[in-house]
Amino acid sequence: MIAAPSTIPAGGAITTQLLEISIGPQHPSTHGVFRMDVVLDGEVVRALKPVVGYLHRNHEQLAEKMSWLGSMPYTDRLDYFNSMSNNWAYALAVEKLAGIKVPERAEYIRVIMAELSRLQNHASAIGFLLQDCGAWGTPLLYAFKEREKILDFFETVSGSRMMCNYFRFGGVRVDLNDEMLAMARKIVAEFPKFLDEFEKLMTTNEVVLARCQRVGILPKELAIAGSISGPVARASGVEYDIRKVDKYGVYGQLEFGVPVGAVGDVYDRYYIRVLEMRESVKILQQVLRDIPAGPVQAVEVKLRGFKIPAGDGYGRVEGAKGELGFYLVSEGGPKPYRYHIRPPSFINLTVLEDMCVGHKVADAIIILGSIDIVLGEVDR
Amino acid sequence: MIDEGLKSELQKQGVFVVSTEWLYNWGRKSSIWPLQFGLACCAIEMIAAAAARYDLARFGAEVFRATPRQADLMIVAGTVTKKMAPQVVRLFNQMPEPKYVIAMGACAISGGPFKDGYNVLKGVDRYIPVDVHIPGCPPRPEALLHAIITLQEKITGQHIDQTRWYDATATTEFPIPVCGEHDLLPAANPEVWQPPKDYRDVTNEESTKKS
Amino acid sequence: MIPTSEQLCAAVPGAVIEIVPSTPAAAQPAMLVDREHLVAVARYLKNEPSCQLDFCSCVTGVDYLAKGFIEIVYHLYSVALKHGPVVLKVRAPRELNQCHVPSLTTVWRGCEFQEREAFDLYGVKFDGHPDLRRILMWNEFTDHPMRKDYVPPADYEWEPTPHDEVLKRTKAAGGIMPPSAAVEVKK
Amino acid sequence: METIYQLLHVTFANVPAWTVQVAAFLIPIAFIFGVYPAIFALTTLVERKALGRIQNRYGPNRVGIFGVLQPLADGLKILLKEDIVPRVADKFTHFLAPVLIVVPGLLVYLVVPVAPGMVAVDLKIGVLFALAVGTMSAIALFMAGWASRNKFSLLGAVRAVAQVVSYEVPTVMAGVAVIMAAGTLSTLTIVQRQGGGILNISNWYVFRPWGLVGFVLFVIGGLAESARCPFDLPEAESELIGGYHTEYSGFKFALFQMGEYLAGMAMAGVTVTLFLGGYMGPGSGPGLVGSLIAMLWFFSKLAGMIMLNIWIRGTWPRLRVDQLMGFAWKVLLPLALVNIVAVGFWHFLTPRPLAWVVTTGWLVIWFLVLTKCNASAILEKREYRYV
Amino acid sequence: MNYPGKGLVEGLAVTARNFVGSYFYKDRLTTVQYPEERIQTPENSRTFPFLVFDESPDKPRCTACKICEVECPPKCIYIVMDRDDKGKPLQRPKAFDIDISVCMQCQICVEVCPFESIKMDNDYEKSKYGRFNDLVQRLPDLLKSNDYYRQIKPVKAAEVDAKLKAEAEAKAAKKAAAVAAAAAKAAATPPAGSAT
Repeated sequence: MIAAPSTIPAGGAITTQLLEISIGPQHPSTHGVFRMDVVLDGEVVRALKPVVGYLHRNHEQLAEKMSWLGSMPYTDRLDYFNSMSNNWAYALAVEKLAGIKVPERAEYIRVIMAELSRLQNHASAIGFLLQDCGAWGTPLLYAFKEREKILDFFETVSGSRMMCNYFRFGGVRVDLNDEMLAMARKIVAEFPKFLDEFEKLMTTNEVVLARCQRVGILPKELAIAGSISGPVARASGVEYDIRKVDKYGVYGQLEFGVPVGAVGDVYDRYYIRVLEMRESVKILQQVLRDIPAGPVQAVEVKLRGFKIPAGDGYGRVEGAKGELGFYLVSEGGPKPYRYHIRPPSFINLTVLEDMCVGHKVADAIIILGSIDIVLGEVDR
Repeated sequence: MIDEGLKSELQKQGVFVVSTEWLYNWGRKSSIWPLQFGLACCAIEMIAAAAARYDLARFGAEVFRATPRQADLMIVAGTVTKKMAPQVVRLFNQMPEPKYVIAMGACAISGGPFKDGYNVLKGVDRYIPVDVHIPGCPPRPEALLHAIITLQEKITGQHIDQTRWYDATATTEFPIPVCGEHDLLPAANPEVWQPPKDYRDVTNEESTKKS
Repeated sequence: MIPTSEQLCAAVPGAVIEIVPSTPAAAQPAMLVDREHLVAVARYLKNEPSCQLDFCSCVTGVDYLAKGFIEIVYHLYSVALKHGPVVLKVRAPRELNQCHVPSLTTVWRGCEFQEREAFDLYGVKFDGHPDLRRILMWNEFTDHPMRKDYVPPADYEWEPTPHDEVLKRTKAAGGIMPPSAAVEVKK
Repeated sequence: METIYQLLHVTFANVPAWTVQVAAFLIPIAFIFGVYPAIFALTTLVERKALGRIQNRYGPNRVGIFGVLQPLADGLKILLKEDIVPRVADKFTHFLAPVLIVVPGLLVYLVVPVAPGMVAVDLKIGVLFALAVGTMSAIALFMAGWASRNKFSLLGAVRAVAQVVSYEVPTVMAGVAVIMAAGTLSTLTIVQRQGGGILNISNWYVFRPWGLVGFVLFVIGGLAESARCPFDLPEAESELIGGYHTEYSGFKFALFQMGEYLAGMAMAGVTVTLFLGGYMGPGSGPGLVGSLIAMLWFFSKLAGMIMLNIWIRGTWPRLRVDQLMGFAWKVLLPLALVNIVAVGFWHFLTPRPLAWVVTTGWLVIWFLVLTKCNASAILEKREYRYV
Repeated sequence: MNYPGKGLVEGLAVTARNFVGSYFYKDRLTTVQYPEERIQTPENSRTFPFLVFDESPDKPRCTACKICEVECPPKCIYIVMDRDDKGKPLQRPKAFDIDISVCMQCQICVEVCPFESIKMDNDYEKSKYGRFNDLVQRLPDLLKSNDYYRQIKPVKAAEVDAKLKAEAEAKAAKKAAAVAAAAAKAAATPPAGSAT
């Protein structure tokens, strides 16, 4: 604390001390059990060390004791905001390893599910970001109202709201009948109305502009060097979207834009997510328009005793938070020998300190919010 | 206690006879302020329960206090890992006394799907007493509302002489585990964690007799 | 375009590069580099204008207990030229005191956290890493839990549905379990 | 207080004089202690229900008929909570801080006139007293933050003092404008000056150009004074957990909430008195029925101001500390000074239309100059290309 | 026209529209008052598994083959095969425990079950005070009738019944064919026997 007046040295220089606080595992706006050891000079952040591991649930070791299919429900619990893209990443990696061909209709259904899960993830992400800015719950609850509609659709199809366990190697578990497709079309039709109202509420709001512009700038070179992926990198100008690079699933045949920002501050990361939601709505309209008929599951994949030839391989997917990859090593047996997850949120935290130093405590909180981490994925 | 006959008689003439205990419990029951304490996926279902569609506010419980000092219900929503266990117990100690704990989700009750992990605590009731358990992974928001109603029933049933906070001998400071070299030390708090001596193996005969 | 191993041997004198195949379907052959020339090869791959592998996507530790070594696998991509994974592998013996590998955080900043995780879970020391501490487990923890020969502590007091491995350990720890299960272990 | 004294003197003629004096003094205090904390309890319920409705959900509606008994339940529960004082805390200041928060909140109501002649103490320097007492809460906030020895509450306390002090200056300057126009400091006469005109409304100061600017300054000052959104930095939920009352539990925390709400309502009361014509309304007059209608007018305007607070709390995010300070010193203070000059024009330029044109022109020019040189919060034109 | 406070005022307008709309429009007030009104959960919704029996609880479809116990990722199922006094296994579970405090509701057991005997329920009100023996569902708690299953999941139940009936007919037809073949063989051999 500030030295008491009586002990001011003769030279008259008042010495101040830096304040170390830990924005600890239990804090309203750290999106779960994430801790930042922050060294403060008054309100300005001098140093910031992220401390993770409070939700390390040993998913990778458990997967080594389980069959290939047994780990599929565990991938729902990685990034518990979009279980569909996690399932797809794991299914894609296994299909790449085993060389399984996925029927056409299943590929279309996979795109529908992943894009719907991206919509509700981005809506919740900007809701939480504005909650950290201080808007007491209102944007978050509007976003959750839309999320409930999408979760109803997931529950109608797969049976559970958040933990769908819907993908299988070589396709999906349940076919979409017409009533489910109509439900999806209704959600996609109503989403732009929510987006317009949300933008009117927040995008031009002077307090949001003052809080988010020119805060937490991430230069493009640092984004690439720090292996940052997803909307955080694209807001800094990195033109890299795995749907366009790898063209997995049917993304090759769909035309959609990938918004890329220029400045790379918190406002860009917020607005890039809004634009990505509009692109996802475009993708969904195309896919829902021309989804073909046909089987939804490759025939030759056995449910029990499924084995993969020996060797290793890496498959990845453009999750809502960035590049979600699975590195799998198989010894030819029914259990994986090594099962590693490339978590986008965990790696996006590498540059958190570079963005926060020099800003205020309030800015450090919204910079963390703009990266949009989920602790299930950070700690695995 | 007041006998029911007299009470209903007076009620007919519009006189409401209420014991202070009922009044205390009614006050605590209808304004439970949960601690803002989400660990994992169940926390998102907790927020969904506080959101527009399931609306925890109707029960007067939507004031999520961030500081443990002003909260009186700790919803352990998510996996309690061994690295997080000391923080959970310290938070519970910091809460003022009439406090309750809801173990939400399979992970909080018994470690759930991650039970075999080396860093996962097999259930939060190894260190702190739990009032209501909600199985499910994650339990639906309605299940959380049902648990809050169950907790409210438990609160109305409490008697002043049997509760922990008016009993001078009861422990208020639960010992905080220390992160040791291989595991938490001590592995469980014996005063709170008492697994049953026997496992009631209900075989077929007993089941037919009972049903 | 993805460099071939001959081209790499030419570029980095003395590097011993061996091709390790992946599963036939995945077709992602990996280049096993010896520890001494790893940083030189990595720097070459990053700065070489023809490959420009500036995005280190994934760093993984794999414990081959039977073969007696721990392998670190790097997956590299190029954001500029948008071409596919180049897989670098490097091996280190399993004994804790000899298990060290040169760190690539100086080449790609993104490897910092993932190398710390490999150190925390596998015990591989990365020489030259700016801040090598445990990242997932608590600091006082001494073992490396993801190794194949790690035995977790036995807290099996209440096990209503134990079988195979858990059943034996519950019996050993004297936990409470269905009596019929206790009989099964004897058989 | 005089009217009550005459009223009592007439009815209880044979009672010794000093009892009537004491009764005349106690009745307004009982009124203030009874009505305003009740309004505080009601406001907590109305706030939770209104925020609920904004967010497409019901507010508390299961305790009592429409959740009416919710504040009673909250109060009862908080009364029974264990009161934890941290071991390292400075016990005495930790105990004194909540008391010191509630006192200024209630003192301000002494000078707020509720109906013609019905004001607790008709001070000649009413407005000065109200604004001076309003700043006392800054000391109590810092005491709370410092005493609980918690880093987060210290940060909250430092922010609270900086904010309350720096928002007091433009508020007082805006009050000066009204005092210049009304010519007196006594709140009762200020309200009487705003009477008359069409339907007792057209003379309200808010319908003057300088009055409107003063009203906006006072509303912003009121929000900042009681740390309400968008200025709720001292008790910033998402950054500092609980700000200065992180370490307070049980009834001390309830006192903090009451102190904050009372301070907010006090500033709303002063704003209503100075700008919205206190109890002046179409039906208000000296008689029994007239003063009842006047009281109705006063409390409905107060309710309107509270609804505005709640509406803003449900919509806007929070400013950062340095923006908060910059806004107060660089925008509000010059605007307040300019407003005083505008009242000068208004007073000396006798022909009404000329006065209107000059003051409005003067204020608009200065408003544009101020927003031009503080253009930090304007949307920078950003181009997003699609790859 | 772009005056300085435009964004702020538009924000207020949006919240005002929601506030007023919540009194008139259905989509502005989406609350379902839980204990009184309940959301009609879709048919596929799943919470915890239960065992199906056709006629009486003594004869569940389950034959204690332990496939679900092996395949269950969190290993929360425990089965003991029922044996008669001579030790001959009766195709029936003696004890079938599911520890719902560990179950992750992933319905893999339903997929791998060859006898269509374990299905997913959609009852979610299972919060209990006790932890140890309250949260372990045993055979009597798990057994539910097929018409309960038909009631909560009509379409799925119809499919399952159709499949089972088809299998039953196929088996019956095969048995009949086998009996006919045996009879034909028996008929063919006596003439040979008598011929010699």
